[in-house]
Amino acid sequence: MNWTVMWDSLPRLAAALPLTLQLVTMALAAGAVLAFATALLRLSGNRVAVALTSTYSFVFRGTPLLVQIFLIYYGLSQLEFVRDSFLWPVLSQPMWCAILALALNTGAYTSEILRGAIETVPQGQVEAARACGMSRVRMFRRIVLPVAVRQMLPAYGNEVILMVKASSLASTITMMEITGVARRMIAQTFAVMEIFIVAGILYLLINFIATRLIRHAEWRMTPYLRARA
Amino acid sequence: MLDLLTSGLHGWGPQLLSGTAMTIAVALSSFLLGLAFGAAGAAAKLSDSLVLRGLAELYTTAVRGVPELLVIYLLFFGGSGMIMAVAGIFGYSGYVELNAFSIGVAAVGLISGAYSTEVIRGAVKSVPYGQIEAARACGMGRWRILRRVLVPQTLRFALPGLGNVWQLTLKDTALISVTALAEIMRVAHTAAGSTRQSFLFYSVAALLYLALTTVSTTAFQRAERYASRGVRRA
Amino acid sequence: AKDAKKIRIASEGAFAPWNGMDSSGKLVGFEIDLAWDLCKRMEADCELVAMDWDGMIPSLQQGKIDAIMAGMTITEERKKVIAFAGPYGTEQSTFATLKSSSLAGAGVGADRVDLAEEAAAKPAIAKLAELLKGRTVGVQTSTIQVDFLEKYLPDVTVRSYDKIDNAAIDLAAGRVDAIFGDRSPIEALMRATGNGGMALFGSAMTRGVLGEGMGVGLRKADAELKGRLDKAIADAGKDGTIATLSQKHFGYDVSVR
Amino acid sequence: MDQHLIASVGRDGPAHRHPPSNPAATVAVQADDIHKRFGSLEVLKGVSLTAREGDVITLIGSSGSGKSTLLRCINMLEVPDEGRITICGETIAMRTARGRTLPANSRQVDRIRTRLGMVFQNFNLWTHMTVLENVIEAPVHVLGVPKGEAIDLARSLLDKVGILGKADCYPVQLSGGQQQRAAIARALAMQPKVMLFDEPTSALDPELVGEVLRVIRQLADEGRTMILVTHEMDFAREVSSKVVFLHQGRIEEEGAPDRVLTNPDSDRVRQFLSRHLSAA
Amino acid sequence: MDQHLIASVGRDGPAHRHPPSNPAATVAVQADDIHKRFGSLEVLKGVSLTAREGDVITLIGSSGSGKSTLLRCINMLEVPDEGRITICGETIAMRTARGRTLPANSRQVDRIRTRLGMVFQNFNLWTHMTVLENVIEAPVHVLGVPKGEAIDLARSLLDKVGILGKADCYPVQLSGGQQQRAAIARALAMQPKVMLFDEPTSALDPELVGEVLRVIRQLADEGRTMILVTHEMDFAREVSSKVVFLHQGRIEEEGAPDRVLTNPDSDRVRQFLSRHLSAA
Ligand SMILES: Nc1ncnc2c1ncn2[C@@H]1O[C@H](COP(=O)(O)OP(=O)(O)OP(=O)(O)O)[C@@H](O)[C@H]1O
Ligand SMILES: Nc1ncnc2c1ncn2[C@@H]1O[C@H](COP(=O)(O)OP(=O)(O)OP(=O)(O)O)[C@@H](O)[C@H]1O
Ligand SMILES: [Mg+2]
Ligand SMILES: [Mg+2]
Repeated sequence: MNWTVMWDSLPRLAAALPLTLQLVTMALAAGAVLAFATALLRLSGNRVAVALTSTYSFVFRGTPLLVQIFLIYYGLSQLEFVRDSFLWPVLSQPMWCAILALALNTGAYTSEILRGAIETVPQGQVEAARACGMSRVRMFRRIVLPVAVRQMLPAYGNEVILMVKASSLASTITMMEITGVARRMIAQTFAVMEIFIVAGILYLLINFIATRLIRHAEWRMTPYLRARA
Repeated sequence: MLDLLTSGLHGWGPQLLSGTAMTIAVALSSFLLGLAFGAAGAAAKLSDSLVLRGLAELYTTAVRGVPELLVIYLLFFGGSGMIMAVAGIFGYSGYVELNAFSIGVAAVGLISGAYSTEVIRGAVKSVPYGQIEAARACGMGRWRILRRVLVPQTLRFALPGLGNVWQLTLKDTALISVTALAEIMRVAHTAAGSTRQSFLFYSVAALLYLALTTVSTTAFQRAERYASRGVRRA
Repeated sequence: AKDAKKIRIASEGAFAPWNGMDSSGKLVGFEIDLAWDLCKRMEADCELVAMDWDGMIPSLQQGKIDAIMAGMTITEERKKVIAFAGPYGTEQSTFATLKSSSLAGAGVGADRVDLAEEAAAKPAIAKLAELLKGRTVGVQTSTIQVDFLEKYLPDVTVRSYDKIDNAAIDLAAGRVDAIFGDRSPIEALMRATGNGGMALFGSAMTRGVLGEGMGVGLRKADAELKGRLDKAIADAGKDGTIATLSQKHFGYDVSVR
Repeated sequence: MDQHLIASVGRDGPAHRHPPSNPAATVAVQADDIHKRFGSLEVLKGVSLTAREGDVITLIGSSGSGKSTLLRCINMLEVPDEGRITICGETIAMRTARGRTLPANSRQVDRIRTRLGMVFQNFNLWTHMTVLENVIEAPVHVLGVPKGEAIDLARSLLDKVGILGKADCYPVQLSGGQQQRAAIARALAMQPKVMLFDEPTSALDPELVGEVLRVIRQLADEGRTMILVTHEMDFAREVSSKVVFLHQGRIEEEGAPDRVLTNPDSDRVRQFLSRHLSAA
Repeated sequence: MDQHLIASVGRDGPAHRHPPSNPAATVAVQADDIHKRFGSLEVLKGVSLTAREGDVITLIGSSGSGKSTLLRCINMLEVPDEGRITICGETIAMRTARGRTLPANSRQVDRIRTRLGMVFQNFNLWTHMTVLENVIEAPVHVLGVPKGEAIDLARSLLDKVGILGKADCYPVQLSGGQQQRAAIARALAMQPKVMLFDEPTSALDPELVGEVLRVIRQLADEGRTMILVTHEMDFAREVSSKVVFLHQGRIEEEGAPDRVLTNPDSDRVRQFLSRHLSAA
């Protein structure tokens, strides 16, 4: 282990932290919106909506994120009409392509987690809500969602961590986030393990904070489970 | 038909197929290993022992927290060192070489297990308490409760999450190409580099993964339907 | 390592024509042919293994492999970590842009720039800096070309890609103005369909920050192996084997002059 | 014995049995020829029922005879395969899609349900809310009652059923009887026109049964309509204006409680009652 | 009235009330000075109870008085904060860890539990198993009874409680009373020395209450010990050798059913009974 290499690499790697955080938070926010929309469409029972959303979730869960990023960034740019479209100013930016790919990916996974959580809400709870005249939407918002969200938190914690790490793939489309910087430094020094470990510690730090936050949310949201002394 | 395919792929068809087989083998083995880790981890997290809880917490936080590639590196490059050290204690000195497959499976299994731990822990907690009490009341021991009541009921809550972990594991196998195992992504990468047809080969890789997903999604749906027997749906 | 005499040489197999793979999964390419030739000269028992680029250096340090021949350029920084035998070949670095670009065909007053001779190289570099001022250039991450740009062309925005192939795609998409990389893959790309609209500009560059050429990566402790390899490489250079292999795989001579 | 009973139950309420149904009152609930199948099992085989405003109708019958199912059909928690439900003059529109009968308009069903309070056989309290939150949920979020007002009402209802002290507990922290009372308070909080009770006293001790009886009395006096399932014949006799005996998915006998419970026409009812532990 | 009752209930069983506890019989369940707190709420404040072989002890008391909690302490589903539980001569060893009392040996607890059958207030049937599977589960997987034998026994028990026809249904497909009967069959299938029933008839119609009463009688005659919680005073009177009245976590009064239920010493018990709808 070359400690000086590790120590020297720290400031450069840490400087890339904001970009990683930016990618992750934006992707997670957009992904959450997507996931809710998808879950709602699925529950709507509309056949077209159900088919559409399940295809979306299937494709994005079924293929490697690397390939998704690759096809969104390089693939779309090869199409003439995309380059001529009003979307090009956005899609020509690696930043937006990365966020788009990450968001679509996490949206698909999150919608699946949410669906699973919704289906575990006990039927009796739903019936009690229907019996007092709640509309579907209100019932979803007041009864199903609160229970489901609490139920899905551990799995969602996984997803957040995965996104933090998945953001490293943005380096393949020229984004100089933590991994991008790490790779460049490795190429220069060949100190593969050293630099990877420092980068790994940075990721661990982000993820540690993220999991604590989620664990805290889980704890806060389940007084009724804790109540059973 | 196969000829046409392979000629389109400049003869890389058989390689891609054997890469697929390798992916399946590694993914299945690691997922099962991960389930074992996950069950043990969840049991530890839910246990009364502070030490076990702490260890399990350390395991999931560290293994999930650092990039997968680092875990694989540490195991691949540190693994034989560690085993040699252990062997040294028992008086065996010599170079111990672990084969790439078992290290790959161990590494991906370790990762997969960390995620499974969380999924299983969450699912166990959503099993209505009365179900467990009923089992305790008729004298079932911990293990029997686990096997007969908790696992079947947990399964219902855990399967969607485990489905995700499976997808994850399937794709994490791509990372073990550093251990020189020729799985789908590694084959696609070399093929792309050798023929300069990156799109073709990455798209084919995506399709292969999609095919694997199709099969596994169906299997998971079946399993979910089975696990939800006795549950009323809206 | 069970058999102490067996030398295990790793290559990537994804960097044709230096090293590539045929569709049956066998390693092929200039470095592969050369490796077998060197082994014969050393009368050594060799094994060639394909391995991901990322895993090579740690594998070497761990003793899982004994040598690397994977288009690895010898640089000062790298020499701090591992030893090199050779160089056994050199690669020229070159710029490319779209035929439609104003840069296409632009010259810098010299056919070939040797960065080791700074005085001679200076005007050419100044010309380049003027041409590329404020432009974006795509390069492959983890290459010497990055070092070149950082050192000599600070006014250029650098974008790093996994592979030069991807940089070429972005060149076509207009996200970068030029790409800068090893000559052989760029020429291979220009031959392949889809990137036919590219043209070289500037001049071919070698040495200096661009390194001393490709060498065989070795553990620092393996001085004995380095000695044997250095001799074998020198012999192969002298009797023209390298030049022949080079003609066969590149169509031009990559041997070190 | 009856003397005693009435004296104890009626302490604060009127000391008389419930008056028989008033044929002039408007119809609050009407079920016409309800059929319900679960797979091949026909649970309801054409049941018709009319409840006028202020009526208290008791459903009795052996376990599995379809009492809960009938109650659940009335507020469309189970969709009847055949038949019509009319609540306060409004008939629930049905449609048939792919061989299944469904409510035509879910809005209409939601609206109608706000007029129907329901107490479930197994309570179904929302586990993620405290008792108080359970009670104010529907008034605040369905009827739009201001929160402060809803809380005041909720507290007075919880007081009435004797669990005000448990207002901030979660359902898991309650004993069986406390859960049942919370469920009753939740249903009452909607101030519905019609109340559906599925065994509202099953988990209650005799003292509390008396309390609930008093509450139900009071509601009836306010003109509210009630349909309830019970296994306590004395309770049925005390509270109801009409008793309906279900047997294997059909109405075997119905009529004034005194008549049906003491001198039934049907042998089946007689047999059912004869086995009753405390039959008078 | 009693005449009638006994005639109906006792048709197949012995036509007499349960004999009083036999002081010579060995002690089956002994609870000594049990205390149980939930947070700051002290639910049991030192309750002692002795049940000899063949005893049928009925716990009565108002909702929230701690009846279920006491029953759950006996088989260690709730761990008492203080006190000792002895089952068939074996005292459950306890230890204190970090200020909490815990059973010292979970094996011992598991073993003891196989001698204690329990019917829960809310049934707790395993939702992922059919009724039959629920019933054979513990005999097969805890006691190691051969499966075929367990099935035979299960079918005869299901027949006894009248839901053999539902053997292959899942719990969600059952009515409330059917679930309760399934839970009773499940507890009986273990052929335990001691049965703990938490309101075993709350969801049953009068006819079935009679049936269950008969089953309990029969078990008592076989020498099995039973402790049950009930709100049905007549049921308590009929079935028990001793009645225990719990009030706010303490035993207010205990004794022979006839005496406690007709002529109690305590005012509180008198008041409780006076409100009883069908008090004789
Ligand atoms: N897990 C718990 N946490 C906090 N309080 C609890 C818990 N379980 C029970 N209690 C409280 O303990 C008291 C006694 O409960 P228990 O269930 O023993 O009553 P019970 O006598 O069985 O009443 P019921 O006849 O209504 O079933 C109640 O006031 C209840 O609120
Ligand atoms: N979801 C379902 N699937 C299949 N069968 C069902 C379902 N729900 C109820 N049943 C069956 O329908 C019949 C009537 O059930 P219901 O719950 O209406 O009975 P009940 O009269 O309320 O009985 P109890 O007094 O025991 O509560 C029962 O035989 C039951 O098994
Ligand atoms: Mg019912
Ligand atoms: Mg209770």
